[in-house]
Amino acid sequence: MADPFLELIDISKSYPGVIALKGVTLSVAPGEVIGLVGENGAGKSTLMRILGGVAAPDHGVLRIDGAERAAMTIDAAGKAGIAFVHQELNLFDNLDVAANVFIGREPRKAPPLRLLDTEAMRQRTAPLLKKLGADFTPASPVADLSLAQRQLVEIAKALSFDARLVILDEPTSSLTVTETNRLLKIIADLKATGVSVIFISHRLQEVERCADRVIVLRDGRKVGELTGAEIQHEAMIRLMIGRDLKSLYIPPKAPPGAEALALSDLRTSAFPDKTVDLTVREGEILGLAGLVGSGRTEVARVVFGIDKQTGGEIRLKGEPVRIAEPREAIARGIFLVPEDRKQFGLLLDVSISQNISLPDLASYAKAWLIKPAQEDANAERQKRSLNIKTPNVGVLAGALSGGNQQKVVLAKWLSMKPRIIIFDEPTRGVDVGAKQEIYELMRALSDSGVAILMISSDMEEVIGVSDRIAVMHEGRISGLLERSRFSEDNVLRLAVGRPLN
Amino acid sequence: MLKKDLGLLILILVVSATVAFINPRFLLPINLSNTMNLIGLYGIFSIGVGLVIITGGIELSVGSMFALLGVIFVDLLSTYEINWALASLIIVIAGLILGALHGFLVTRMGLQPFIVTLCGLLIYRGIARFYTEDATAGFPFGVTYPALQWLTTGRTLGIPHSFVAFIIIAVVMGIVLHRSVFGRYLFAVGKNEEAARYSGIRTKRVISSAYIICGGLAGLAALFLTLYTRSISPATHGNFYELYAIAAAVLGGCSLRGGEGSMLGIVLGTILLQVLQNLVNLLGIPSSLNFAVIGAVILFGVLADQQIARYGGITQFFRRKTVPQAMPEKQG
Amino acid sequence: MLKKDLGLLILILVVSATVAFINPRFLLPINLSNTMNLIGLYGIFSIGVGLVIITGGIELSVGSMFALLGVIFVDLLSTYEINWALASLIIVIAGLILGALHGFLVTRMGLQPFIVTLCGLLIYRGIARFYTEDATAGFPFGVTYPALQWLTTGRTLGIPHSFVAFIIIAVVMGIVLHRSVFGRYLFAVGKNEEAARYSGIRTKRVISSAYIICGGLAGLAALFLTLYTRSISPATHGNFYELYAIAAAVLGGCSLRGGEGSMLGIVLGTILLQVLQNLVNLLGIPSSLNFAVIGAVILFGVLADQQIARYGGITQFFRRKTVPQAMPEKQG
Amino acid sequence: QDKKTLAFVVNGASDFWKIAEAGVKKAQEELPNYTLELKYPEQSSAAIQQRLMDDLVAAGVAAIMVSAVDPKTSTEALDRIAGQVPLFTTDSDAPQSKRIAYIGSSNVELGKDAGKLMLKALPDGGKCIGFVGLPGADNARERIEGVQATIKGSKVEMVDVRGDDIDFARAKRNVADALAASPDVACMVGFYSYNTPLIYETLKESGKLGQIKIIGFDEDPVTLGGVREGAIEGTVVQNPYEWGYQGMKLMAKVLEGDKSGVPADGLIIVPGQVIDKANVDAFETELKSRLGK
Ligand SMILES: Nc1ncnc2c1ncn2[C@@H]1O[C@H](COP(=O)(O)OP(=O)(O)OP(=O)(O)O)[C@@H](O)[C@H]1O
Ligand SMILES: Nc1ncnc2c1ncn2[C@@H]1O[C@H](COP(=O)(O)OP(=O)(O)OP(=O)(O)O)[C@@H](O)[C@H]1O
Ligand SMILES: [Mg+2]
Ligand SMILES: [Mg+2]
Repeated sequence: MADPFLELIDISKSYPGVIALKGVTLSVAPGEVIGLVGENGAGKSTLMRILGGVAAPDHGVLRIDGAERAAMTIDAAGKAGIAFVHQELNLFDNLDVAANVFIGREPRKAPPLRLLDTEAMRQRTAPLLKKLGADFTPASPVADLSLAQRQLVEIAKALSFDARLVILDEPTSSLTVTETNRLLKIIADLKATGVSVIFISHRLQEVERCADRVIVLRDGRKVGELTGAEIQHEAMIRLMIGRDLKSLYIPPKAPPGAEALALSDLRTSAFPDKTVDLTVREGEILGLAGLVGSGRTEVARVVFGIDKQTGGEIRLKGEPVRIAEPREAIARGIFLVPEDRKQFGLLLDVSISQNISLPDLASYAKAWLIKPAQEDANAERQKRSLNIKTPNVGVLAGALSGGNQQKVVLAKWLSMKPRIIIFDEPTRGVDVGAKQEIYELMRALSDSGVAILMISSDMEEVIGVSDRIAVMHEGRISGLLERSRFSEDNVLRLAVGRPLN
Repeated sequence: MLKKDLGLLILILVVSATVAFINPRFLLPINLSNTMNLIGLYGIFSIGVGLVIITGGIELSVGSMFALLGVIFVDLLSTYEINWALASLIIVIAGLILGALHGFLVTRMGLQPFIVTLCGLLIYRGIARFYTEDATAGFPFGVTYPALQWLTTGRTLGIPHSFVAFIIIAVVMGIVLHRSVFGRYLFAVGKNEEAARYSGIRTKRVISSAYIICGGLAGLAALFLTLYTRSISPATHGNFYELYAIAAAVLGGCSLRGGEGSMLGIVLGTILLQVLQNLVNLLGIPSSLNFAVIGAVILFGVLADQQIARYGGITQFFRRKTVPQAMPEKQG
Repeated sequence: MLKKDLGLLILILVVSATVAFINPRFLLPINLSNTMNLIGLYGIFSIGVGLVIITGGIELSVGSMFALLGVIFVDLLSTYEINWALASLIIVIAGLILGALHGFLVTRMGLQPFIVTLCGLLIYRGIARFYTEDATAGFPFGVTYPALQWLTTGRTLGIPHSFVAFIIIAVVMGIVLHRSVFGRYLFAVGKNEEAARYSGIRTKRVISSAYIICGGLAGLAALFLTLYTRSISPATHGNFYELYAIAAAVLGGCSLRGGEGSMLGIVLGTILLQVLQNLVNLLGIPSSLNFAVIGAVILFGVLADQQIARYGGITQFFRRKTVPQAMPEKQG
Repeated sequence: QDKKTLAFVVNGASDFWKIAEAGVKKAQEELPNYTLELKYPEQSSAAIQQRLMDDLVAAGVAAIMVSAVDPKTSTEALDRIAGQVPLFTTDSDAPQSKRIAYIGSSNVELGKDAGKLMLKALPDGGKCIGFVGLPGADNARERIEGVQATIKGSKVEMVDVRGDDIDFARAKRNVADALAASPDVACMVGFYSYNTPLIYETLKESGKLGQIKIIGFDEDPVTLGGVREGAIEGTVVQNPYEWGYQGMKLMAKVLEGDKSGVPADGLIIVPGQVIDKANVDAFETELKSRLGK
């Protein structure tokens, strides 16, 4: 392998109350694909933010092409050829796709005037989108894109740099297999042209498939490095969490009960001429698979009362209901864990404890006055049972790592009495250990009679966790699979609208 | 107490001490009592405007409401000779209705709060001026309303009742804002309306309520102001008062982006503005410089606060986002 | 053309047609020319304020700048008898400096734009009033500056030069805003400053530039306004003009949360406000109702726009989220 | 022993009060044992003026002379001040209050003078339009009332009075719009000091100077220039210099216990003056010397 052109030496970084990184050393050689794994809050994003010049280390040095420096700046990182896809999206939803891809380095025309060359931007964006298989155009406004589509825009942005190193911080967390496969192919192409890639993902399969070398972080320290054939699912997990994991699927204790939620001829505004029919039973986990933009989130939003139901019927235990507001859904015990936690799930600059109590404040209050001690006590309980990594529950939700934020969203609902929970991408950005905990939680909930609808783009998760799988294609349910017929191939066929064998 | 509130308190104390040192008459009970009266008058509606700002909205029409509600109030009392208690009730209810109208236009019709309340600013004053044909409305000479006057402009042990009303309202609204479920919803809606809706909060209702409370407090303030001036020139009565209210709220730590602010801050902001007015008059500063002095003190106060916070010791602690208990909701 | 701009244009046309129908003198060249002149005067600074709003800031001090720069300008010309071109340059540069100061305080000192410019509003007017001891500053009787007057208040073929200047500035700034890299950055910074910084945009510089441009345009507008009124009462000159500018920008689709707006919208917003003023005078509406009429038209215009957008036909087209093209690529 | 302070509180910033200030300064020269101050409220609002007076009393002034923003309905508030220090009114009176005396002129009389000027300018009658800052303010109402009383029954009529809220740009556009809306207007009356110069400028720009008669109030330099030029028929002025001078002297006397200067009805009327082409030069010279220019 070639000599490293980039080195991070003995990097430490702490935030008030947490040590995010402690003495981490990392080198990157040209044309190398490095997988970076670790539990939520292990410090992966922090390390990358230091490399990208967004955060400065407290201690340690960076060496680029032999030149040492104490800290990177965003400018310097750009000049050094580092392209960065942030874990949390950083798009401008008042601009179109091409403008976002080229933000900060727009092609110009009429040199002295520094006018935008919109044509060039769009022309140069189009092939990138094509490569990624995006279903939108360079001129599409970002405001109209779903989370997954936005993630593709971020990736396109990184690819548009003539970078020597591309950092991908959980690029696939909202992507389905098809897009992911395309991305892995792109990574291989980059590697072939001598570009290095740092790839962060909680989907270890992906890491296994693309990485030449895997670095494992735990609690801010580098705890291991795997190369070549050592890169194995189990080996990574063992290093990450210090123990082995059981298999994903936990069978239900009892056969599913009565119908809890039924949708018949349900119409949504995203696909006005398609209808959805679906039944979720008490005590089961129904997986809902499909491609990006197939309309799964839209169904969840309608059932939860966010969007207007434009037709059809929703039945709860056989009884037709109208849900006009999330509050009504919540009152009936229907909860939604939204896919975009930053926008819909959390108040980022509010404490964990207050986030958790928000949907059910009345029960922490006496005569409408809130008892903060009760809130904190409940939050502490949730913190322990979900294993949320934080010094205390007064910390702002926005300061948590992505996975821990997701657990806070879950904690909101688990503090209440659920009857039906819709999980929209429940483990987006959640580490394997925590994933397992969430799956166990879901199973425990379903065993207690809760009906669970799990929308997921993670094939491993859909197949590994569900009792049944419904697949959506362009706004309607294209098929239903029982456990015996679960396979990646069957799910994919239904997802693209082809019949099963 | 938040860092911002502490900074503001220090600024108020420094300004007051300076004034008292230069002109000890500042500390005369009558002067303090007069200043308290004005703090009460301006504070009552600043609290309402502050609540709206916390939800991420804005309220520009209070000054015009004072003109409109004021001329109606004078008319009810002196032309129609309605019982003062009933007339007062009508005015407060009218304020609530205007607030509800704003809330309706903002939440149900989806208009920008700035547009809605700017139109309110223009329309209410226009109606008030048209209604009186631009003439000053005032109580006839010699007519008195002893009970009403005692309630609004009276003083007990030198404490003006407007100030008492203000303090009571501030304490009640402080508890509502910082301790109650509704208050928590106000902050949540101001921080992220969508996320609040996903948590089952009836965001439209919460936002409307803020405008309604603001309207009601504006109605109440209109009563106090009318009895303070005893006459209302509809073209000028209450001009710029919305700026005073917004300035008090923003000085007190409310962010115009919503989701931030504290009742204590709003109270302190109001106090600072009134002490500054008093200062200009007491120190014999040319009144042409009045605004300049107020502006300069605010600017330097905020700047000093910022600089201390940036490089300073204690306050550093409060600025870190991750520090537990740094949440405004939790503090008094 | 954006949907919002289209709605505004229709509103302007409807209002104009109505006025012309009731009083055909609305269409007299002299009346149109007068209205154009005022559109030019108010439009020049509204553009600057609009740019600041697009970056997510606010600029409240333009009205006070007019008072301060205006009295200085009058003094430079009539007391110090400086060459008019030099004096004009000094005023525009002074505007740029004040803008730079605001930008500095907002970006480097981290103060809220509302506070900074509110203090500007207070301080500049205070200085202007102190400077002239509250006296009206005006050009002495009979003194003329032919070249300067021709440039600012002159008309060519009935088109007032203030309007010409406004259109030139609007076109240039429109290109800057919508076609240049700098304009793109203005939008980016207004939408998400953090993300813009991550993208390597020098956000502080971009925001400062917006304030500087705004200050420069305010300086220019101060010249035009001074020569229009020929005398300046520092206590009242330019009062509330910041509200006109903000209203024009917000009507024109700028969001006070930043990141949204268009030059065409700002231009149309300015036009609407001035046509409304003209309407009140031409239809002989009592001047006490002036503001009420303006407020009511704005409110109903915005409401109608919103309702049409919600249920309507044509504009529906503009609101629909882009429908993704089928998904052939996905099958591959 | 501290000097006693006498305060002259005006109703808002205006050049008019500069002349009164000159009178106050003159009085100061003759009253070395007093500190004389002229106070402007930062806005023309009753509440703010009231607050200013409260603060002055708190700061220990010995007597106040006030041009109340809203005298008719401020009786109570004025009485509260009058209960603490001797209070005098000027400019506009509050006859029912406990003020000691009023010194000033009568706006109705001034309006009548202007009406006479209009009749003289338009012997064959004609349509007039008035321009004013705040049409509802007492001084504006009284002036308009005086004009109406004088022209009643003649062929001169005042068809409209446009307000501008003391925004000069709006004041100027009001004139321009009036020209556009009523082509047959024969004369224009500027009721506030800045209205007349703005009428003059607008007519000059549209080439209507001389065709449309202008009648003004107060002594803005442009107004006086227009009078001298003949473009403005005449302007009606008050004598604030004397208010300031006589008023302060009177206050000092009263403080010293000499009430002989206060007439029985408490009214000291300083009459206004009509300035036309004939006396404009003399008037301007005197004004300049008083203002020390
Ligand atoms: N801005 C910040 N302020 C305070 N603490 C922070 C901040 N950013 C990160 N941290 C803390 O630093 C630690 C490392 O976080 P980091 O985001 O690097 O984790 P990660 O490995 O990327 O996790 P995930 O897989 O969940 O994304 C966490 O404990 C986190 O709470
Ligand atoms: N916030 C949004 N604004 C506009 N259009 C949206 C938005 N979210 C989704 N859509 C559109 O609605 C349709 C259904 O998307 P939806 O999010 O329900 O699909 P999904 O199967 O959940 O896919 P994803 O994996 O992207 O979440 C898609 O065509 C998508 O482009
Ligand atoms: Mg991370
Ligand atoms: Mg989805």
